[in-house]
Amino acid sequence: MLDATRVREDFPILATGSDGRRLIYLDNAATTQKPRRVIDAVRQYYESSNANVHRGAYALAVRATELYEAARERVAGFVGAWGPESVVFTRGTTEAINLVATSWGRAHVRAGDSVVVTAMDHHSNLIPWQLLCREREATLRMVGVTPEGAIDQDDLRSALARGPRLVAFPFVSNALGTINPAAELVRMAHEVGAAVLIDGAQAAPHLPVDLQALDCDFFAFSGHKMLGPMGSGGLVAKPALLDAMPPYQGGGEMIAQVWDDRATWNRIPHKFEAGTPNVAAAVGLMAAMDYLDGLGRGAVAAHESALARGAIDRLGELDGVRVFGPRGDRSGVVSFVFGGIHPHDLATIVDQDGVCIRAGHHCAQPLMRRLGVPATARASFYVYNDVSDIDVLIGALRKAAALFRVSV
Amino acid sequence: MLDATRVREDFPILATGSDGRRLIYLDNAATTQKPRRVIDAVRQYYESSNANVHRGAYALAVRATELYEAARERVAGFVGAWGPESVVFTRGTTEAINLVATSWGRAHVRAGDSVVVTAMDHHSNLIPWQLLCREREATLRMVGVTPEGAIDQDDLRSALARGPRLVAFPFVSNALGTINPAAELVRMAHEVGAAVLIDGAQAAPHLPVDLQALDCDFFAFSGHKMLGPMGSGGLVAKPALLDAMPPYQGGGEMIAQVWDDRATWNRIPHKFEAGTPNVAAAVGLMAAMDYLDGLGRGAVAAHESALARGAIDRLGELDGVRVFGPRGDRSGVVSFVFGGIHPHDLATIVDQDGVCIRAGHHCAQPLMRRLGVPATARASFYVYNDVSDIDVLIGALRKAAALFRVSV
Amino acid sequence: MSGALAELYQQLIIEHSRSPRNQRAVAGANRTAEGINPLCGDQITLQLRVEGDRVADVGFEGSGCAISKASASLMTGAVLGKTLAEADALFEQFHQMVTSRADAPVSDAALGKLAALAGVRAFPARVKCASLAWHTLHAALAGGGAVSTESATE
Amino acid sequence: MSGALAELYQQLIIEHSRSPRNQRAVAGANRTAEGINPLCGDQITLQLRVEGDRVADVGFEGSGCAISKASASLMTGAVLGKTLAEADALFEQFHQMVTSRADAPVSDAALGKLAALAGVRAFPARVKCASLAWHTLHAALAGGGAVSTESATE
Ligand SMILES: Cc1ncc(COP(=O)(O)O)c(C=O)c1O
Ligand SMILES: Cc1ncc(COP(=O)(O)O)c(C=O)c1O
Repeated sequence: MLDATRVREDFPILATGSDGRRLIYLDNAATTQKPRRVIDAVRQYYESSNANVHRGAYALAVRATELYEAARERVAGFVGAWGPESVVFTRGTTEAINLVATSWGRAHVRAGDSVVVTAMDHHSNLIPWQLLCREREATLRMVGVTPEGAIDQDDLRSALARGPRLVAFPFVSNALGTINPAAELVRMAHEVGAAVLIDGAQAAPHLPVDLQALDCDFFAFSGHKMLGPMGSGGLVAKPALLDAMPPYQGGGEMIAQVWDDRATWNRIPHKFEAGTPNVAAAVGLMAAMDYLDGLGRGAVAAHESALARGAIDRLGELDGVRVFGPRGDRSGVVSFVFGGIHPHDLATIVDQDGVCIRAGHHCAQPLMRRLGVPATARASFYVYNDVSDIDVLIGALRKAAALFRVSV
Repeated sequence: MLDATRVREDFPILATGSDGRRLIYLDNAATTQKPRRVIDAVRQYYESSNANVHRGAYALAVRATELYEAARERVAGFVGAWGPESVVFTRGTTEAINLVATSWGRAHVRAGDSVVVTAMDHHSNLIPWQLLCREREATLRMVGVTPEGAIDQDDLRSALARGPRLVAFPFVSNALGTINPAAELVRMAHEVGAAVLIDGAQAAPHLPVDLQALDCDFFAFSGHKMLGPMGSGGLVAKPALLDAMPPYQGGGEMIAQVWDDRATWNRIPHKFEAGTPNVAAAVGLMAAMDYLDGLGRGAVAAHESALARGAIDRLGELDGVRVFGPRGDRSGVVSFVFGGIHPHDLATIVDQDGVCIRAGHHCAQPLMRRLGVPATARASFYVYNDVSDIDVLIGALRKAAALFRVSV
Repeated sequence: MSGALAELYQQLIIEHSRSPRNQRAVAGANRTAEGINPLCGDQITLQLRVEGDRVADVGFEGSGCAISKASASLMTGAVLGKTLAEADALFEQFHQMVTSRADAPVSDAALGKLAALAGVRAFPARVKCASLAWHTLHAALAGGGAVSTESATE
Repeated sequence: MSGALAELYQQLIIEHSRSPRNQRAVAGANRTAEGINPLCGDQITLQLRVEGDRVADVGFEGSGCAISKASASLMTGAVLGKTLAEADALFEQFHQMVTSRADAPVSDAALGKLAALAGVRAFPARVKCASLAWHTLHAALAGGGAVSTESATE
């Protein structure tokens, strides 16, 4: 396990308050807190290197451009991409998936085609495909989830039999904690000629990722979920695919030559980065990746997984707890319901002890419907959490039970 | 005039370096530097309030949400919008215009329709309309620019005679410094039933803006050009229009209810903010608006305009200078060519004296073609510049002339 | 436990959330509306039978947290038998209460049992839970349809 | 003036930029390519007449900064009359020079006058200006077409 007490010292927001209490932040699947190194990187960027990139002939703009492109290269290395040109910076996962659904999707998906998603996909990996399929009169096929919280392989095979254009799935489920067998799923999809998009929002922060080994076509991630600044993230894709895709947004930076009525496009990845990019976010993301590598990404994954299993064990001590998702290997996301108390009420009550958990549908309404619950409570762990956080959570849940006169 | 020496103290990057030199940053039309207050606001957000917004039941998420929505309200007030629900946060101007061209444009522009832009539009207010018109088999009509750098009113009238769906123009030209008669242009366009999009990228930072008085339909701006963080900015639009528009990107936050194959949308403005928003950027933007209001927006406009006129006078002292754009009332952008020396070479040479100017087409290739130059040099002024910056610029230009043996 | 929390989850609220009144379909309903809180999934369907200018019957169905259930239960109890004008007045008073500052006085006389929901004022994220049923009522009386609490101004 | 600047804008560069050699169309051209630097608008059209395996004639047209003009002028001078293999080798050597560290030694023997462009190494934003002509040559010899310097790896 990581030494979380030591790690917490790097995160200003997690410092113990003047009342002797500290923030027990267990909503890491939504967004993560930022280490001083990331906050400082953003500040330092603005204090010493801020300029618009790519178009400046002066030294300050050169420095900003070099930082921005260094961040791109760092991302490529961090996820094992095919090269820096395969990294398109976006605001996050949602924008990255919309880029693919719009640019690649509108070029490749025709009437009668099908696109496959799973019942555990986040709305961000569902709505863009709904919109595309509706526009194109294509079929959106949602593959089911087993009671253990895995993608239903039989159902997947039946969906693949139809020869879909694209298969989209989450590497790690933000609502169940399931770690999907991504390489195997990619192989199955490729066998029937489908392109593959992996929603990596919950993978990049938590697991070592090697896209070249996975061989997927598209990978989307969010920097704010991996200690990086808000507004950082990206699409990582095979360069040949990006090369062949039409642009997404039009504007500055993404053009080669412009006439009154038409234009030609810049090289990838710039073709997909219209407008002034968020250089500060890229610089902060670079610092976040450095920080995570400093902890060791295997260690991060093991730490979270151990905390999740520990939390599940401790929750099991309470009567009337139902935990969703797999029991064995899993990420640091633990979704549960407890004693007939609505998750919203749970979240409000544990917040009084400084515990931040999420309550709701976790942007996965189709999954909630299948689980037969309108909402779950979700504790999601990261590098600064430890078993003492679980203790406080369990204690707070007992208080909720007492308040609602539920026996535990 | 503002006391720029005093103002500079608020900008860490503009502090005098250890070599006794200071940065003379004259590329403000590309992006601006950030006052300490903005840098601190971002840092403080991460150190005390960072959480995902809208969906959290715990106090930290409530605080983040309140900050985010307060920033929205602040933007609405800053530009005289119709209400907070008319403000959609985007990464900047480019994304805001793409949103309109895609969502509103694809819903309203049909084969045979026309869309009007001007020859002084930035690529970001041109390419999205090119892409839309190409897709829809509509006509893109580019209105000319007079030798004085104004929108050609006769040509505009002839373009309007055709009854275009939409008229797009820049409030202030980033390449010429022209301040267009926006209210008058809106009125003309509305008379023929066209919707109006104003590219406010160079207006929001520099002029008092009152959208309700202007009565335009859409207004796009970038926070990074007005002392705010990169990644901040927005689309401001009449609520009834936003209400009727289909969504742009799909994902979390923008939905109401989601089923396997379809979904319903959240209220405006949330319908247009898919995915985790950049709360830190919004918070920083709020600080930037506070800072600008502290200086006084009329004072800011007067300061820049005086510097621009002063620079034009001083440039006139050099032989072989040609300044583009209007002579009288204008913004702080001064585009010029000098002595047959290529603007790129000028920018490199003046950079040696710490002067940052831009050289190139300024994302306005159609305008450059009309001006008959491949590129211009551009000095653009802001609140921290003063006449001493102009002195250094002129001195550096003289050195360039000496190097190229051009007599001045 | 904090005082604010005890105030929020007071006896009456817990009791109404566990045994809500009028959680049922309404025979012969002639006004109906659906309310959702898109961000947490709370969902309520409200049915009313209005006879003349009176709420002759009212019932709700759906799922939600303790606050939204208790609020729906209390709301239906409060408007049953009232005139439409009286129901509207109650809506206004309730709205004013939950959007007032946490330490503002609450008029028990006007609000009766509804005053038990004043505790949400200390929990801004939960105000929407308390007002969902009322917004839905408002929509039903205004002609029906769907309402969503997101970015409602309270 | 800084030494780096004097090195960049040395006599030979200024001279070639003001009076570029071979700035003209090529009669009977059988290889051609267009190069652009999309971010600053530099643009060059290169024409060659290749006879056998030799560059019998070469000329360029277009607009650009002093560095890109001087580079095109020096490039055309350097490859005129050379075999295609020799031109390719020069391309490699030039590429290596402009992408080397600013203080790395430059082989005058191999590069001749081209060595005058070594000054761009201290100005990363200008390396693209110096290499545009060479990339365009490379494209022309490789079969023609259009090249763009943006995000070229140097
Ligand atoms: C007039 C104008 N429009 C649009 C833009 C694009 O803004 P951004 O790059 O922030 O999206 C700019 C600045 O680059 C501009 O000056
Ligand atoms: C699995 C998954 N996909 C997509 C997203 C959307 O990410 P973002 O909101 O950063 O765009 C999230 C997080 O909200 C997620 O957990």
